[in-house]
Amino acid sequence: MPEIIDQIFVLSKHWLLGYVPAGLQPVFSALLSVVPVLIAFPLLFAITTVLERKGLGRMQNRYGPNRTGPFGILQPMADGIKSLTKEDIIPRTADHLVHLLAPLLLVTASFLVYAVLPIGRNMVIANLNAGVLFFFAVGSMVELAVFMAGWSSRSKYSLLGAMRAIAQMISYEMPLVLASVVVIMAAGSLSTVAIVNMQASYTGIWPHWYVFTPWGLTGFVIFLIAATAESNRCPFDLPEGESEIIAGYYIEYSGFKFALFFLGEYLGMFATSAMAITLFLGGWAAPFSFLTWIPSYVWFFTKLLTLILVFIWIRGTLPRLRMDQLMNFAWKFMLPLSLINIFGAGVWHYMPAGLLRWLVVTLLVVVSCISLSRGLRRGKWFHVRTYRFAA
Amino acid sequence: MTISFLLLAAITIAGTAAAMSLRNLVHCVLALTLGLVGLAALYLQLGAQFVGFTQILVYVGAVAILAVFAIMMTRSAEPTEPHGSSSFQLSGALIAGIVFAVLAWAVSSGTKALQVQTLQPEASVNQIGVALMHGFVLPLEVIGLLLTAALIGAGVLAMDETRGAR
Amino acid sequence: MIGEGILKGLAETARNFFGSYVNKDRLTTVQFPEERLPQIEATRDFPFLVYDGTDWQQGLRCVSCQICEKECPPKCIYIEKSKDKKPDATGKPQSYPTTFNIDISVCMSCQICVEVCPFDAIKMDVAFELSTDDRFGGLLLNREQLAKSNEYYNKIHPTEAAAVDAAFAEERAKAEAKARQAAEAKAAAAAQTLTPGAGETTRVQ
Amino acid sequence: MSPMSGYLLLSALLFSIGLAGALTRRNAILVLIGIELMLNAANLNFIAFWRYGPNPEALTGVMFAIFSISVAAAEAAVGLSIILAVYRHSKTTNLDKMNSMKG
Amino acid sequence: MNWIVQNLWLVPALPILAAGISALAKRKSRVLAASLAIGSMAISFLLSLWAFAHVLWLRNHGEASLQIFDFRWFQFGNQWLSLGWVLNPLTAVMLVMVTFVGLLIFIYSVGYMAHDENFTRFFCFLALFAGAMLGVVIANSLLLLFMCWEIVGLTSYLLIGFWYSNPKAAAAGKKAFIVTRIGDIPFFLGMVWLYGQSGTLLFYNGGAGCLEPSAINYLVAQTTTIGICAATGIALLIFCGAVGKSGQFPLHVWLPDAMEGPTPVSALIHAATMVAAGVFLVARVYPLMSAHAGIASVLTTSTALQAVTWVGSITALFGALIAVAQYDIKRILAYSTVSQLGYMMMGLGVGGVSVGMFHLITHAFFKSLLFLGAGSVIHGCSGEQDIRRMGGLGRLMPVTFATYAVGMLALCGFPLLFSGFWSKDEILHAAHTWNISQAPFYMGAFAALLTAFYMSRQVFYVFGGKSRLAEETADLSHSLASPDTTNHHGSSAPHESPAVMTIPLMILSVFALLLGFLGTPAWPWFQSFLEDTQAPLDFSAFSTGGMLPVMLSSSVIVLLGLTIGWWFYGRKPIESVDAPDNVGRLSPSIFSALGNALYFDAIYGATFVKLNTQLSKISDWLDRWVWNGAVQTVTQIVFGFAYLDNFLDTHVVNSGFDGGCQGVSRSGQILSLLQAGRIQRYLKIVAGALIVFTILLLWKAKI
Repeated sequence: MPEIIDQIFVLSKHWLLGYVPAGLQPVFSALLSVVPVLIAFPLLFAITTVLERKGLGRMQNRYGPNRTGPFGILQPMADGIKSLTKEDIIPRTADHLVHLLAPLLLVTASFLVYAVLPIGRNMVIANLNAGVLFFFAVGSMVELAVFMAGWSSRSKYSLLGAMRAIAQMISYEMPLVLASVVVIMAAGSLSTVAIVNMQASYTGIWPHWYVFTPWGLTGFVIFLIAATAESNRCPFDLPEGESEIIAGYYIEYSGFKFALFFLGEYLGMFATSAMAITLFLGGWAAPFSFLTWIPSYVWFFTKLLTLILVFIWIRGTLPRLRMDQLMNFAWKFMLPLSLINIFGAGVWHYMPAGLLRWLVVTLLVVVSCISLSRGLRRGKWFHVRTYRFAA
Repeated sequence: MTISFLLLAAITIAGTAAAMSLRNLVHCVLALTLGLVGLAALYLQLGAQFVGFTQILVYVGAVAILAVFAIMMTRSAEPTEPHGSSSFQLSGALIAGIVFAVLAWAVSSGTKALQVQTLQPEASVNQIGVALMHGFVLPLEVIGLLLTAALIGAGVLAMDETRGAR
Repeated sequence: MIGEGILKGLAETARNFFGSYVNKDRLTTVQFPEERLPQIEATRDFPFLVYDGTDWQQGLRCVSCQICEKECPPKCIYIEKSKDKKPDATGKPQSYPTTFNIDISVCMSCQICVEVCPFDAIKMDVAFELSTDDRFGGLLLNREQLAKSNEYYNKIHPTEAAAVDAAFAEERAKAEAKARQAAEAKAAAAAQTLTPGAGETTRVQ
Repeated sequence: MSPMSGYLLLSALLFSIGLAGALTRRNAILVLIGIELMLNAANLNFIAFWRYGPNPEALTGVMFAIFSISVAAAEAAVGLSIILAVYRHSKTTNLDKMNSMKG
Repeated sequence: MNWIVQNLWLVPALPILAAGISALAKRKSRVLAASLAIGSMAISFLLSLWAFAHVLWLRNHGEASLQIFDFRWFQFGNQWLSLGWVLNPLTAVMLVMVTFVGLLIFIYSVGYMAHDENFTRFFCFLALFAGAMLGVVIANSLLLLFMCWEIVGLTSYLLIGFWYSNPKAAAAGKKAFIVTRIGDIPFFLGMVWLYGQSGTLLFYNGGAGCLEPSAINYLVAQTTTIGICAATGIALLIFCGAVGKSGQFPLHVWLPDAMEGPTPVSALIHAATMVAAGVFLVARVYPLMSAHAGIASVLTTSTALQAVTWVGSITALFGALIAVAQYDIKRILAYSTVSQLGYMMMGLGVGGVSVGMFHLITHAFFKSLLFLGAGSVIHGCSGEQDIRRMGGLGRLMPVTFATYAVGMLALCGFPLLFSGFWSKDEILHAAHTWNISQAPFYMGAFAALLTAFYMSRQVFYVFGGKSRLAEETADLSHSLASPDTTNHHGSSAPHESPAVMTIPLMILSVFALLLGFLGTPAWPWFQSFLEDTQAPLDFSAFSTGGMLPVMLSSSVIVLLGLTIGWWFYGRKPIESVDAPDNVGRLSPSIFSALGNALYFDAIYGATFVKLNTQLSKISDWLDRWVWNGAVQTVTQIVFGFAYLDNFLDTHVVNSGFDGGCQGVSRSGQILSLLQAGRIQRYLKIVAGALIVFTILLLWKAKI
């Protein structure tokens, strides 16, 4: 029975395909595997918006939206309706075509990413053997969309915001990719399905997730930090920092396009966290051997939700980073640490299993982490900024 | 000559042609990205997945952005002046046309004799990894060196002199 | 260690998050429309005209001396003086404003008009829910909408209203004493013409 | 018209479009993009020959394509930084103005 | 070798030194010049006497009377050219004569030239002339002789043309110089020929000299193409030099004109010394002259001597004829000198050295006496030279008249008492005994007659009758005031000359008288002295050799001449200046012909001078057109080549090179177009290359 529930979606899809004439078989099978994802994640987006606002409120000792529906449940509906009804203003000097294309590209890129994410056991839209590479390739198109948005609206704030966003996303893409390289080395394959299968096994009750290895943990941490930066969230949300440049690259958007941007942003967040899950947290694998009976997609989504909560949590606490701090952190801490992490993984791979291997790699990672951080502080990159004029 | 090939070819050609002829530079770059994506799709169709995705990652992700940054920083985003002397244009286009004609002639006459292998060769990432590590180790190292050099060089070149001096 | 600042911060927010569900007084937000905070006495929103007695047309203290119009920084008061005169509270014939408009979308509630009004005819109201659906017309209050009774004034600003009433009473007593002395000689009729108006009980004290 | 000649024709066309762009446009960045395009056309050729060529398992075509893509990326980076440096110096990206190296 | 022989060069050297010093002196240092000249001349005279005494001593002691002193001058090739001087009786006699007469004339000219501002220059030239004349005398080498000969010619030119401001004097100087030069050229040729044949120019060189028998025999043996032997040829050429210098027949024209010079000059040069040089030359080279093939006896005379004789006799007759018709006092004496020189040459030709020399010595004294006398006459008549305007001076100037008469009688050869008689008689005797022909004797005799006639005419004109000086008639042609008159201090009345002029006259007149007795036939000391033989005193010589009839005939001739002269002029001297001459009246045509010197000047002028002008024209034409033309053409050709070269250089080489450079630079420009800095252009080129290569590839592949 649990397998049926587990594979309910797959079976239903095959079942439905039965009704489709042979000629259209491939198209329909594609549609059937894509449409649920297209529906599921926007819903998740809606839920997340509420969770985020209520969570932030709670963290800041306030209620959060509670007017629309009981406990503010219908807030996303309200947002959606609002964004749909809002007038869609395009600046006169804007470049109409690119202005329109930007959000579309952003959303398509974000949706394309889900093709390789295994939501559940053999529930993956496209099992490419270069899945991770596909993920990063398509992910990098987001920057282009951001640029198109920023530039096409012809306003200084939007352009500046776009430039900052792109700079940040590019510089954090490096640690992101390098962190994933560690897992690929361990898993030995670029295919996400293979990676999850590698982590599905258990020793005793403990799963073989990569996060429970020293290099895995650091990789996971680096991946998460880079993911937050990639999706311009919280500590790295300088591009659309309201207090400084109002809303960043989507300042000139209103109405539905604005909503699309929001959707794109959140989808980006979900995608990177999903990839984090597949790479480090064992994808749809159950945390403990005895819990395997719960369907795989459930585990996937629970892990996804926990990561989302973590994101929200981080958003609630950390102050915004300044641009130079942000860049320095990326190039002078994250990149070196990820490289060393790869080295650590290499060492881990060649050393015989055992406590020694653990000790060496953890030592390596911890020492490098401390020395890099001290390097950061001694270089006063994080010191309180003294204004020469505004003192 | 499957439909998908024709479609993708059309997209690529349209993208690249637009890239070369549009007046506004940013539009050119965007058209270029379209062309490149089309090309990547062609690679996928030819079965070289890894190359296709690297193409997207490298070109669409990095080079396009780089080009756009360059355009931004050299203030050439404003509408450029007219194309200048027609004779200059004409000669360039003419030469390109001749080159195409010659190459086309070469291709058409060349490939007749070649016996074509129809089976779809398999180029999994694993095989590519193996080939990289065994057959093409030297080029890999050299490419590593080259990329680092390019990285540093580009950085230094584009760096604002005053920053270094401060 | 690089991370301890962040962890401390996260812990704090987590404490807040879970604490809010456990300990109610953490949440200090007032659900506005349903719960309201008691009004603070010194709040001021937009000015209103005070009138004595019951008929606002007669009891209006404003004698349209137009000082407040001149003094108003954003120039949101517009007064038109009446041709004829009507007796005020002390029975002296005074002119009165035929139109007295305040544009509350422009008014910045600085209370300068109250301070300069020699006759305590204009005071600051506490009502703030004045939003209207049309952008311009709704926010221009005319004489009728502005006029409010003295009792309301005492309700919203009790201490200040009491001080003003006391000053009026004393002034009226002095005037009556003077009038009485002058009036005893004159016909009681003169005295009669003085008292038909508002006749609020408080003023009588 | 075997499929392969289709790809080759396409790459030839791409190459000539890139060349036309490089020859006709005045802006340095456009020329650089034109050159990028020519490189891509070459890559297409590699992959086409790998796909339809005699022994695909040697993966030479794919390897060559990968290396050429990386080199192209490096070249684009350096090229653009040079253009940037030139711009900062002479405030123009117009190729005709950059003729100080003339004989 | 005696001191005097070694230092014989002092004799000519002193006057030349005096000339040099006075030449450098300032014009107004007149006393210095005069004293230097006279002093040097006196010392030379003493040295000459010493030399004369030394020769006498040598003769008495039987030693060789010939003493020579040679020294090497310079070497060319391996031969040495040497010069030297000789002392023999001939030299001694000449030395004494020249120095003594020169001294007297120097003293005389001090008075004569006192008023001339070029006094110092005059004495410088005189001293130079004396030195040169003495050089000619002592020379032992024909070359040294020739050099002194030329200096003598030079000084004669300078002295004749002394008053160069007077154009006639300048022309006369030039004439004298050119005519003597014409004579000197053959002399030079002869000298060279002699040197060519004999190898040396020294006369006596211890046997090797050219006048020694060995050389003579050699020269005689040499026969030239025209049949005469070399000796004769050389002799004749040298004789031409003598003809020129002594004013013999064809070349005598300069002597009368030489009278333009001051009178002492005429006396010294044209009476005593220079003209005698020619005679001395013939005497010096007499052995060469008399050398002839055949037996060595004296009987047969060589052709050269025959030529000398004939020329001498013709000149004697010719000079006497012209002298008859002259009116200028000095011109008459000049022509008489010409004829007397003819006598000397005839004497040498027929009688040998001693006969000629004896007449030369005697003539020197009485001719210089006559010239100085004429000088004092001119001085007295304040520069008047025309005898027709003189007259009656005998009473006014008694001393001059007396000495002049002595000189006249000596010249004519008045029997027994005067020297002229003895010397002329010797010549006539020798001519009479000449075995070739008697014509010279008769010409000589007739000349003697004429001499007596024109001398008596002159004396009667000048000293006889009454003075015609006062009549100042304008029409007289040569009444030009000669420089003499200009510098006289106004006293027009004739007056006796001062003592400094009359004393030399008296001394000379004494010698004119006594000198004859040295060479009388009875005691021929002079001839023996020259011939180096012993001369016993015997009065019987008169009768031997037909000497007596010759003496008698000559004295008759002289007396006849004098009477004719007296007949025409003494009896009734002409009254007025413009009265015709008595003889002129008889035969006017002949008289005028003779007056104009038989038109020789005109003849010469017409022939040689015209020839000369023609030749000069021709040579000018040649020079102008032919040589100049040739040179011009050559230069034009050279210019042409230069232009061509320049043309080639600029147009072919330079422009070629420039063209090449331009080609290079132009192609460089074109090439630089290739690199016009436009990147697209480079790309196009690359694309083009691509096209070409692919086409090539395909073409080759021939799919």
